[in-house]
Amino acid sequence: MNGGELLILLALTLPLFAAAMIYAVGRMPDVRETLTLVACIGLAIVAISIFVRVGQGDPPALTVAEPLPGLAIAFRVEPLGALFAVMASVLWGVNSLFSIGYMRGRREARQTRFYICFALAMFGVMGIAFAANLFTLFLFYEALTFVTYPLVTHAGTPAARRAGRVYLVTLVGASVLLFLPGIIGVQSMAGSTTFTPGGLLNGRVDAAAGSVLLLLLVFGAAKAALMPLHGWLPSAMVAPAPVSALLHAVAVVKAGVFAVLKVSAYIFGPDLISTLPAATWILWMAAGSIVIASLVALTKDDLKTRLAWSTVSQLAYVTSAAMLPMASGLVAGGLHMVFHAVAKITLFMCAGAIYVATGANRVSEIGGLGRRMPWVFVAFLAASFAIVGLPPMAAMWSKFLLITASFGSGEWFTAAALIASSLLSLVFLMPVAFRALFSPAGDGAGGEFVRPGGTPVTSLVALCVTAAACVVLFVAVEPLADYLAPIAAVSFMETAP
Amino acid sequence: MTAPVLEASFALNVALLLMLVVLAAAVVWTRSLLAAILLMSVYSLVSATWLMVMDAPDVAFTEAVVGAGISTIVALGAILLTRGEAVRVSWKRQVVPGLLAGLVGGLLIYAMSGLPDFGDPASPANSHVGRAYLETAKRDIGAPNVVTAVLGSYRGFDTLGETVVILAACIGVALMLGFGPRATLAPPAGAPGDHHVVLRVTAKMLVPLIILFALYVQFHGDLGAGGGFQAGVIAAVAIILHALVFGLRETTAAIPPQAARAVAALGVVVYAGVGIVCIVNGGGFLDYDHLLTPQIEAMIPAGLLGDPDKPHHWGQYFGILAIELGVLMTVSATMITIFYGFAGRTIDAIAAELRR
Amino acid sequence: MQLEALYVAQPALTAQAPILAIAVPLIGACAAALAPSGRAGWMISVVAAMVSAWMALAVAGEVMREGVILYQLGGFAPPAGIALRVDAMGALIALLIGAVGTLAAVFSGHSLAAEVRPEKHTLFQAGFLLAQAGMVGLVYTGDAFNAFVFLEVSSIGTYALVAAGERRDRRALPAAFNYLIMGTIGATFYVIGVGFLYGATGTLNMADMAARLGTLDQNAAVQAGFAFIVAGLGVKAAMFPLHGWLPGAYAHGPSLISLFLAATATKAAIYLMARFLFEVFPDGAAFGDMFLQWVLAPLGAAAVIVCSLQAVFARELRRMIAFSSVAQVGFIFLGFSLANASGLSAALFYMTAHGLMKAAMFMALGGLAISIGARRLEDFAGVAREAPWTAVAFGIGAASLVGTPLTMGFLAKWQIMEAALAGGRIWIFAVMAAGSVLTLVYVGRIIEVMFFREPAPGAPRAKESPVGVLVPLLILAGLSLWFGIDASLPQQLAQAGAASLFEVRP
Amino acid sequence: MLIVAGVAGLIVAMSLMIVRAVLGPSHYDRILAANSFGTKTVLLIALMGYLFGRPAFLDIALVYALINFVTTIALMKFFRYRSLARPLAVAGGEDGADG
Repeated sequence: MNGGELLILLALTLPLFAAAMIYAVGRMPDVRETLTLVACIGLAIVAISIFVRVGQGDPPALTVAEPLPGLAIAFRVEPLGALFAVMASVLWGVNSLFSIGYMRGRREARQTRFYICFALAMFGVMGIAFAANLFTLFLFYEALTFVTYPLVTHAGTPAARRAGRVYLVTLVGASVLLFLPGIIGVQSMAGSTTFTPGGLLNGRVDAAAGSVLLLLLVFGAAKAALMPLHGWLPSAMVAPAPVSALLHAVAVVKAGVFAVLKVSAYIFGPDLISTLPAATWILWMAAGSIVIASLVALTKDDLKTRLAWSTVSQLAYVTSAAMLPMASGLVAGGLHMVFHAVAKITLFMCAGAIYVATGANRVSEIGGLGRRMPWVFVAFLAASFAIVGLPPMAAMWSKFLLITASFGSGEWFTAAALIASSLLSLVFLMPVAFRALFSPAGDGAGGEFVRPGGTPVTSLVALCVTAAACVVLFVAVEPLADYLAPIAAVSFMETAP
Repeated sequence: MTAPVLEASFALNVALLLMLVVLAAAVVWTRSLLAAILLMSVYSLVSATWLMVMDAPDVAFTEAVVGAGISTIVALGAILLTRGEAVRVSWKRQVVPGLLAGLVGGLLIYAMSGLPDFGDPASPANSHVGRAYLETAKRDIGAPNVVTAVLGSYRGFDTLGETVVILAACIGVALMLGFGPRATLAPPAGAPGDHHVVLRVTAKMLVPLIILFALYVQFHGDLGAGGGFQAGVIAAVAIILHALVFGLRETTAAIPPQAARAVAALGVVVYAGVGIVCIVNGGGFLDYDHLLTPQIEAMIPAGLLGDPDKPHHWGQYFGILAIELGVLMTVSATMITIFYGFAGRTIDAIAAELRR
Repeated sequence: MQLEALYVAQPALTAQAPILAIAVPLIGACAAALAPSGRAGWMISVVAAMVSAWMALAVAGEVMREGVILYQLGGFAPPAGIALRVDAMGALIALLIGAVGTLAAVFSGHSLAAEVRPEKHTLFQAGFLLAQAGMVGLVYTGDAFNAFVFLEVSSIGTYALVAAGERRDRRALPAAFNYLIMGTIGATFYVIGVGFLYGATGTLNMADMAARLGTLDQNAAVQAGFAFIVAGLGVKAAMFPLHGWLPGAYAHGPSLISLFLAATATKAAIYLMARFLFEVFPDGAAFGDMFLQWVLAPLGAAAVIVCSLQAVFARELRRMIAFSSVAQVGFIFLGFSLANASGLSAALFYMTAHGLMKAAMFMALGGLAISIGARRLEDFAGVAREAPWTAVAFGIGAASLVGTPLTMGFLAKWQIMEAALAGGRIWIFAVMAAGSVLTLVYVGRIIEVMFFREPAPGAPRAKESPVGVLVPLLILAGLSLWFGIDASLPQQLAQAGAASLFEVRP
Repeated sequence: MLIVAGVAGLIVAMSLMIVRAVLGPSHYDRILAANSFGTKTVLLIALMGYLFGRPAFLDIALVYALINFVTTIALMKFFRYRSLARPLAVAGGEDGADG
C-alpha cells in the first residue's frame, strides 16, 4: 500500500475510529471533546497532505472493492475534492470548538450522539470528496443523509421530527427517483461512472439523452437545494446552531453542490454542457432560485431561517456556475463553494452565539446587542460583507468571476440575477449587524444574559477564526484558483479576466 | 385388425366418450356430494375401459385401482367430515371461473388441430423416442413389456420421483390427519345376532387372495400390465377391506400406523438405495447394468430363468425387481396411511359431534 | 471468489455430485421420517441439507470449469433416458436452494419447537427435505416430464407443511388449502403443456425438444403447450395475477416453511420458466416474443406496483413481506421481458439476491416468533431494543430489499435497471424506480416501528433469538452484505448462465 | 359377430345404468346402478380381450371386479354406519344394527 492509498484510507477511517472512540468514552465529556478535537486536527492534517499531493501532481487513488465489473467503490482525488476535503475538515475542527461552548452552554441532551453523528458525517464527506466515480459518490452521499438525520431531529420535538421527515423524504426520494436513475443512465451509456477529466459522456450521448441525464443528476442532488427541491433546508433549521453551521452551511449542502460541480466537470464536461439545452434551463432555474430565495430571506424574522434562505440562494450560484457553458465557470463555482462555506459558517456560529448567550433568535430582538457582544457582531458584519461580495472578502472574487463568466457566455439573465441577489443580500444581512451595533437602544440593549458570561469563549474563538479566514482568503485567491484550474481542463490564466 | 373389429372399436369409442360427457355433466350438476363421488367412480370405470380400447392396459389398470377404487373410499372418508351437500354459489361468482374453464377448453380444442392423428405411425410420438424404445427395449433391458422397461429402467428416475411424490402425500396426510386424538372404537363383534357373517367370512377369505393377486400383479409386471404401483394399491385394498369389515382397531393392531409410515419411507430407501449401489459399483445412479458386480453375476446359475443360451441382463432384471419392490412398499403403505388418516378422523368427527 | 478454482470434492465424487445433491436429501427425508425423535430428525435434516449444498457447490465449480454438465441416469443417453443437465443458471439456483436449505435446517431446531406440535417434528423434517430434494431436482433436470415430477415432489409435501402452522395460526389451514388447489392446477397445466409438446415432438428431453421445435412455431399444439406451460409455471412462480395462494401460505405457515418457500420455491419455478422461454421454445417464435412483450412485461409491472401498494397497506408484518415477494417476482419478470442476456443475467442475480434477503427477513421473524407470537406490525414496536441482533439481521434483509447500496439488492436492481436502459425500455426503468420507492415506503414503515418506536405497555416482550437461530440468521444477512460488496460468485454464474441460453439464439 | 352384439348389448345396459346413476332418485338407486355398472364393465373388458385377442385383459377385468366389490362395501358401510372405521358386525349397537 503506497502513501496515497494510506492517506485516503486514513481520511476515511479516522472519522469512523473517532466515532467509535467517542461512543466508548461518552460518559466523560472532557475526554470525549478532547478526542473530537484531536480527530479534527488529525483529519485536517490528512486532508491537507492529500491537498498538497494533488497540487504536486501525485493524486492519491484507492480501489476498495468492485462488486460488479465496471462498478467499483474507488477513490481518486482531484483538486476540487481535495479542496472540499480540506475545507470540510478544517471547518469541522472550528465547528467542534464552537460546539463545545454551545452544547455545554445550552445543556443539550444526547451530546455523545451529537458528536458521534458529526464524526460519521465527516466520514461521508471524505468519501464524497475523494470518490473516483459517481457510484462511490452516491454511496457516501446517501450515508451522509442517514447519519445527519439524527442531528436534524436532535431536539426530539414534534417540529424537529417533522423537519426530519421532510429532510429524509426529500433527500432520499430525490436520490432514488432522480439521482440513482441518472447514475444508471450514465453507466448504461458509458459503461462506467468514473469521473473523467473533460467529461465521461462527452461524445457519447446526443442532446436529448444528455439533457435528461443532466436534469436527473442535478435535481437528484437535492442536497444542492435547487428550487423546487429546497424545502428541506429551511425546515432543517430546527436543529441546533452547530448542526446548521457545519451541515447546512458546509458539509451537507456543499456535498450537494460539490456533486453538481463534479457531474458538470467530469461526467459531462464543459464542451458537452455547452451543447445541452437542459443546461440552459437549469441555469434559468438557478437564476430564479437565486432571486426568489433572496426575496424570501428578506421576509424572515428568524435569524437562522433568514440565513438558510440565503444559503439556498448562494447554492444556486454554484449550480449556475456549474451550468455555465464556459470552463471558467467551474473554477468560479469551486471557489464560491469554499468562500461561501467560510462566510456562512461564521454567520451561523454568530447566530448560535447570540442564541446561547441571550436566547434571542429573531432579527427584531437584537437591537443594540452589539454593544455587549462586539466580537460576535463584528464577525457577523465581516461575514455579511463576504456574502454580499464586498471587498476585502474572498467571496468577492468568486462572485466577480461568476458574473464575468455569465456575461462572457452571454447569459445576461443569470448575470442580472447574481447582481440583483447581491443587492438583496445587502438589504437582508446588513441591517442585522447594523441594528445590533449601531442602534442605540433596542430589545437586546438591556437585560441580563441568559447564560452568565455571555458567549462561551470557545465559541467566540471559533467564529473569529472563520471571520478572519474570509479576509485571509481574499489574498490567497489566486493560488487557489490556479489549483482548481485543472478541473476545467483549461489553464486558469487563459480565461481569467 | 380386421375391418369389423375396427368399426366395433370406433362405435365403442363413441359410446364410451358419450358416457364420459354425460357423467361429467352430471357430476357438475348434482348437489349431493355422495352422488358426485359415486358418479366420479363410475366415470373412472368408463375412462379406464376407454383406455383399454385405446390399448393402454397399464394406464387403465392404474385408473381403475386409483380412480374407481382408492379415491372413492378416501372421498367417502372425506365427506364424513363435511356436510353432504355442496354450498349454493351465486351465479355471479361462477362467471369468471366459467369463462376461464371455457378458455382452457377452447385452447385444448384448438391444440387438437396441431396434434397428429391417433395411431399415426409417422407421428413424432411414434417415430422418435417411442420407436426407439420398441426397438431397443428387448436388447437393453430384456423385459418383454416395454412399458415396464420404460418405467423401470429408461425412465426409472421419473418413477423414483413419482414414488417420492407418493411418500410426500403419505407424509402430508400423516401430518394433517394422523395425530388427532382417537375416539375409542366400539368393541369388535362376534356376539349373537351377527347379521354380517357372510360378509365377514367372505372378507376373511378374500383378503389373502387379494394379496396373492397383488403379488401376481407385482411379479407379472415384466410380462404384462402391472407392476409395483398397481400391486401396491391392490395390496392396500386388501387391508382396507379388512378394516372395513373388521374395524380399524383390528387392522391397526395388525399394521400399526407407525409401521405403515415406516414402510412407506423404507420403500423409497430401497429404490434410491438401488441407485446408490449402482454408483458404488462404478456406474451412474440407477444404472442397473452396474447393480451387480461381475463376481455376483457369475454366481447366478445360467438357467435360472428359462433358456440358458439367451443373453440375460441380470442387472436390469434384479434392478427392476428391486425398485418395483420399493414402489410396492411405498404405495401400499401410503394408501393404508391415507385410509387410516381419513377413517380414523371420521371417528373423531363423530365423537366430537356426539359430545356437542 | 473464482468458482473455477473451487475444488470441494474429489473428481469421482464431483462426477456424481449432481445426482447426490438430489438423492441425499431424498434419502435423508426417509431417514428423518424413520427417526426416533424430533432431535434426531433435526440432525438428519441438517446433515442431509448440508451435503446437498456441498454437492451443489461442487457442481457449480465444475460447471464454471467445464460448461454444461450432462449426467445420464440409468446409463441411457437422452432422449431415451433421463439426463440431468446443469448449466450455470441451474448451478446458481441450486446453490441458493442448498445454502438456504442448510441454514433453514439449522434454524428449524428452535423454530419447530415453538410452532409445530412435537409429535409432528420428524415428519415435518422429512417433508422439508423432500421439498429441498424436489427443488434441486427441478433445477438440475434436463427432462420436461422429470421436471414435472420434481415440481410435484417439491410441492406436495409443502402443502401439509404450511397447514402445520395451524398450531400458532388457524388461518394456516385455509391458506394451505388455497395453496394446494392453486398449486395442483399449476402443475396440471404444466403437464398438459408438456403433453402437447410431446405430441408434437415425440420427446421429453428439453434439449432434444428445442431442436425439434425449431420449425414448429406455427403448430397449434405447440402454441397451446406454450400457453399451458407458461400459465402453469406462472401459478407456481406467483406471477401476477396468479399469485393468490402466496400471501396466505407465506403469512400463516410455520416460519421454516415461509422462509424456505419464499427463498426458493418461486425461484425454482421461475427458473424452469426461463428454461422454457429461452431454451426450449423456438428462437424468435412469434408467440414467445409476444408473450414477453405484451404479457410478461405488463404483468411484471402490474405486480410491482399493485403488490407493493398492497404491502404498503397490509396490517400484518408477514403478509406485508409476502406481498412484497409477489412484487419482487414482478421485478424478476421485468428482467426476463428484456429478452436479452443482460436482462436475464440481471434477473438471475435478482433471484439470488431476493432469495437470500427474504430468507433472512422471514428467519428473523421466525426468531422473534419464538418469544412473541406477534402478527400485526404494531406488535413489533421496539423489538430492536429487546432483540438487537435479530432486528439488525432483519434490517439488513430489509435494506437489501429496498436496494440500499452495499447490499446485494442494490446490485440486483442496478443491473436490471441498467439492462432496461440499455434495451431502450424506459418505461420498465420507470416502473422499477417507482417500485423501489414504494418498497422504501413499506420497509420504512417496518423499520420505523421496529427500531424507533416504543413498545406498547403490556405487550409481550421480545427476546433475543437463541444461538441456533442467530447463527444461520446472521450468516444469511452477512451473505446479503458480502455479495453486495463482492458479487463475483453469483455474478459469474448468472452471467455464464444467461450467456449459455442466449448463445443458442442468434 | 356374436361378440360384437354382446358388446353392443353391454353398452346399452351400461347406458341405462348411467341414466339410473345420474337420476337417482335415492342414493341406493345410485349405488346399485354403480355396482351393476361395474359388473358390466368387467364383462365388457373380458369381451374386448377376446375381440382384440388380448387374454391379458382378463387380469384387468379381475381387478375391476375386486375394486367394485370393495367400493360397494365401503359405500354400504358408509350408509349404514356413517363411518369407515367401525367394525361391521355390532349386534344391537347404538345404530340399531339390525334395523
